[in-house]
Amino acid sequence: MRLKLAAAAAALLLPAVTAATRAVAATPPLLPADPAGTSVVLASPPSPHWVWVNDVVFNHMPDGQAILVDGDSGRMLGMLNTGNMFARVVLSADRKLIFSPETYFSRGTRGTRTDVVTIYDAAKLAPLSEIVIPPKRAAIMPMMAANDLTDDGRFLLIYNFTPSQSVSVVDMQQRRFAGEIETSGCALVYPTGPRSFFSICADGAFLEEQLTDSGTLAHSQRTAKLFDAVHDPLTEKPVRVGDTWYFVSFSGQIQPVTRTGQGLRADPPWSLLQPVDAAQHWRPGGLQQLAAHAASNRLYAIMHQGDLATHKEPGPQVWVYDLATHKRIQRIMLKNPAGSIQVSRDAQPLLFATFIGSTTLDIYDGLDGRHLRSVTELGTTPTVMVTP
Amino acid sequence: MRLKLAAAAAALLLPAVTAATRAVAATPPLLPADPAGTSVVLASPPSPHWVWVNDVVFNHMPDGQAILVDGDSGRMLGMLNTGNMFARVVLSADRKLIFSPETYFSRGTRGTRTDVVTIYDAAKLAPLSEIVIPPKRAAIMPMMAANDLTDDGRFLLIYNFTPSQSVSVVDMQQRRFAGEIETSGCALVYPTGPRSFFSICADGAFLEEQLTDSGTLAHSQRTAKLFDAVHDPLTEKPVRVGDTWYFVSFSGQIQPVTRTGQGLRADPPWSLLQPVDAAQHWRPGGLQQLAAHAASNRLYAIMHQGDLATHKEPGPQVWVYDLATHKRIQRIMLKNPAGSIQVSRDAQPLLFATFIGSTTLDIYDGLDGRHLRSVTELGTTPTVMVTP
Amino acid sequence: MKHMDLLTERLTRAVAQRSSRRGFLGSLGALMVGAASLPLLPVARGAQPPAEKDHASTQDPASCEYWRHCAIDGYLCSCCGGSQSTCPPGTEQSPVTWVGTCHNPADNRDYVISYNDCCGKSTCGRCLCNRNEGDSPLYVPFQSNDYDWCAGSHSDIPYNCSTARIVAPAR
Amino acid sequence: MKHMDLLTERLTRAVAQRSSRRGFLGSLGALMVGAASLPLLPVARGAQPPAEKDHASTQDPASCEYWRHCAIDGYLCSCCGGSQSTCPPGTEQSPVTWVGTCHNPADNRDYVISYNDCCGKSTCGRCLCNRNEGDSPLYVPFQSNDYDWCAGSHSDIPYNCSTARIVAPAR
Repeated sequence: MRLKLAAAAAALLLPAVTAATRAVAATPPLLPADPAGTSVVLASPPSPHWVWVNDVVFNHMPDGQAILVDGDSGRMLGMLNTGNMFARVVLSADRKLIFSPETYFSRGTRGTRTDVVTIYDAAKLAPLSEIVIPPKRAAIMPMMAANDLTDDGRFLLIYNFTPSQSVSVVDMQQRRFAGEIETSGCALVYPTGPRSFFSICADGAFLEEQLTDSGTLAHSQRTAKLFDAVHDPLTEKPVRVGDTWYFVSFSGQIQPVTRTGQGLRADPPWSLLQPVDAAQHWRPGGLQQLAAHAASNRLYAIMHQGDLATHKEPGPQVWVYDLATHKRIQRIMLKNPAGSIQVSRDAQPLLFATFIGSTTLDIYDGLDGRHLRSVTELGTTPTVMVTP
Repeated sequence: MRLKLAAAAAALLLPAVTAATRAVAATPPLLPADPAGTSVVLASPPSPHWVWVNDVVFNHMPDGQAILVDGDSGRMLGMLNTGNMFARVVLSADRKLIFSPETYFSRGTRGTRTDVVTIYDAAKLAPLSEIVIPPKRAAIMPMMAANDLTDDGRFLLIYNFTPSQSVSVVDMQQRRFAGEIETSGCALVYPTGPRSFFSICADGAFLEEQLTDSGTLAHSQRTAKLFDAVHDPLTEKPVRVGDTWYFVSFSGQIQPVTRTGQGLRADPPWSLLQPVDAAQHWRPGGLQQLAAHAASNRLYAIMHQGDLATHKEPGPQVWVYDLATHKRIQRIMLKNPAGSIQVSRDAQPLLFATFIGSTTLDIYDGLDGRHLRSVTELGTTPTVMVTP
Repeated sequence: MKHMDLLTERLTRAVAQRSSRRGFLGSLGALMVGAASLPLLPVARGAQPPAEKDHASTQDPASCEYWRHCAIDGYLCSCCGGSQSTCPPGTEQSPVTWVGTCHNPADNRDYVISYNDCCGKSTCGRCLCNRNEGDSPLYVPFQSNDYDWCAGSHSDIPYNCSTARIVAPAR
Repeated sequence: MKHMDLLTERLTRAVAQRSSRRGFLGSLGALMVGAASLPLLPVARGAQPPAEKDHASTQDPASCEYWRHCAIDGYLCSCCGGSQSTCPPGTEQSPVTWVGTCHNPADNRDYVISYNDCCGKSTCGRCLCNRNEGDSPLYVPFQSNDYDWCAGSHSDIPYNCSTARIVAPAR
């Protein structure tokens, strides 16, 4: 009763199908044979309602993954295998490519270390090529600022920690490593333009970096001390709207940092908390604790009740603010506590929420906060999310 | 309040410790500083009560592992990272080395595949060297017969499936790949002597292989059909005592296969089941479903109640038999259902039990069946166990 | 108790399907029946007795009870970015495979179904489904679900999920 | 509710220890507080309020409540084949590390404790313990538990577990 079938042999069975179809003409038509050897090709560019859920896979870090989900249907669309100590994928400016800084060892957890930026076709989720980079990628808790693209999509910036601090610059147009920029005392990458980004420093300053067209350092300048890194530190997990990066402090102060023609400017801070909120010990927290929706000028923050040492805890609510007025306009009661949130970029946005200690992705209406659907069995330890 | 300390700097603090000790001479003595940079070295040869729990890590197969546990204390002693589609470690004849057939891809799940036998120091759990072998290792549900040593420990035999069937022979004395033996129609490796092993065949025969001193094939011969592979197949998970391999069929018939000067001999079969057991639908099952204790001439079998298609299900009991009389001498009620069992080789044996769907190792007295202790948080999907 | 009920149910009903199957993860699914707790792995819904399977689920490709899955063993590609007959993006359908015969209640016909693995990425991890009968040991490879059939693919052994393709009506 | 009780308890008690800490897995442990279900990961016992910690556990190196663990963050090497000061076989103790100050109730003294990672194998997976206060963002590396400090070891970034070595009495 069992047949060994090579895919090519399936075609040979077609005459039998046809004959059988004739024989049962009076009954419903026979279901046709399926082709063999086919794989899904995704729409390109992607839907704005898709989301990449990055997963460092804490208990088995050699098998890091990024998982693509359609927020409208709740269907998993595919995945990438992304190696050791994976942070997150970066999408090309036209969304047709995926750039993934990855680390491999020749024997899984030992042997020769090789760091690469793998370039994937976003429709086929298949590797197109890779660029070898210095084996210095920071091994950190995954966060968005681990790596990012300059605004024109030309240069991929990757934070290194060996424990010396630097940034690798990779030319994604010429597909070559362009150089390394030393950033002692300063961490991570926050793009501000086609040839500029900044890092955040231990002394409360920012380090502004200007690149040449070949990706080398044109010049750098350090701002004055703009925040208090000791008593109420800004988290390193801000979100960006236009020329402004919105940082939040442990206590819930928003510190906007704006790129101007004269360099970075710290705008007046404002608080997520009313006095009554502070009295109830509400506080922002999480791994990807903020999200922003540029079109409606909204900021989303995961909130929980806790003391100063709880700045990474998940929260049961997301509070939504109007960035123009700094007023809270909504409190979203979450279906499950969230440590990570992300919002789609379109006019009818979705709000995505997950938590590194769960394997569920909850999807909400980004405007009215209604829970729309949940996706289960998703990943192992989901970290940060990326929307097209 | 925080200090950056390099290990070498710790010694510089010793004068301070001494001074502090004098100042509090009237109170209990100060606890001494711990040395830096030290790692445990295990006893060699290992205790007979240690057990290797092999783990294929189903949900993240690039990070296969073998975990060493001391059955007397229930302590985890250490682990090895063993790559993709890991089957199990093999211990050298003197127990001072560990041989591990492993598969790696240059990019985790893609790129160049390299298969190696890694040789580990059993006291340091560190790789000493590796032997590259053809990238043909069978990707199978882990089982003991995936790879094994000839009786003198000279040659490591590794079952290949590409889907062509063969056996790689690796010379562990000269540390080189010795050759490949084609075994079409026959699978796995069951050693029978210093230069001989057999495979089990789809037609109910066995394929006996004799090696030369250089590890090439001296000659092979196929037995007559010795079992019914269709109506009541023998599982491929037998255990060995002396010159006899004890196979068990789906229905619970024991088929001993003995190596003689004239080749393999099938001894008369006998049943694990009394009629009352059969009436209650008792049946052997599991991934590592049998264990044997040579010193007491006992056979252990995981038993459950189920139909014919349940030959891989875990069981709530282990039944123990006297191999001389074929009488059941004990029923051990397990603390947790077991899919895998193993017994230590010493005169006061321990019985180990685990299950691929759990992360608990249960340890029993191998003679009276008492539950002694359980080890939790052990692995991800534990498969087969190896005792020194 | 539930386990024993299930086994009793199995023992007393006729084995209607003796179709073949494939899929490396098969024995994992089989072993999971009767497990008290399964921290990492979804329960193989194929373990449910037929009485619990409603008609709708037999027509849902993302359900273990989907009619084509009568002999499947592995993660369902329909939950992983593919479909019942197509692999997820970036994975390759294995050319060597095994077939079963399944009954479609919607047209009351039997079809030959080929269970092709999708290869080249690590396991999808969603919708583990194990509906297997007639499994043989490894020495009968083409009746054994303990092989990773991706071994026959260009992508080599990394296994992602399994499809269930209609090949032809059964005669 | 339990979560809220815990937070309330935390808010109302004085923060006795402001010691530093290290350990890449820190934020994982922190995030786990309040999670409804944690299928893969053990609960960080450090989240228990002090009232639940008995004296015996403060002297047990395999316990999260062990006195030296006041600022630890990661898998306890005592559960992984090492000890509170020694790495498991085959792993290398990272030379670059961070220190905390912990109180030993047995001799009523404070000690400087160094939390050295053991590197070169993948995570041990047993006895995750997170007792952290005073964590800073990544831009203050030597106060941040979001780095994998194995980055400074010869074995490179694979992280197995964490030790808690006595360096000296605190002054």
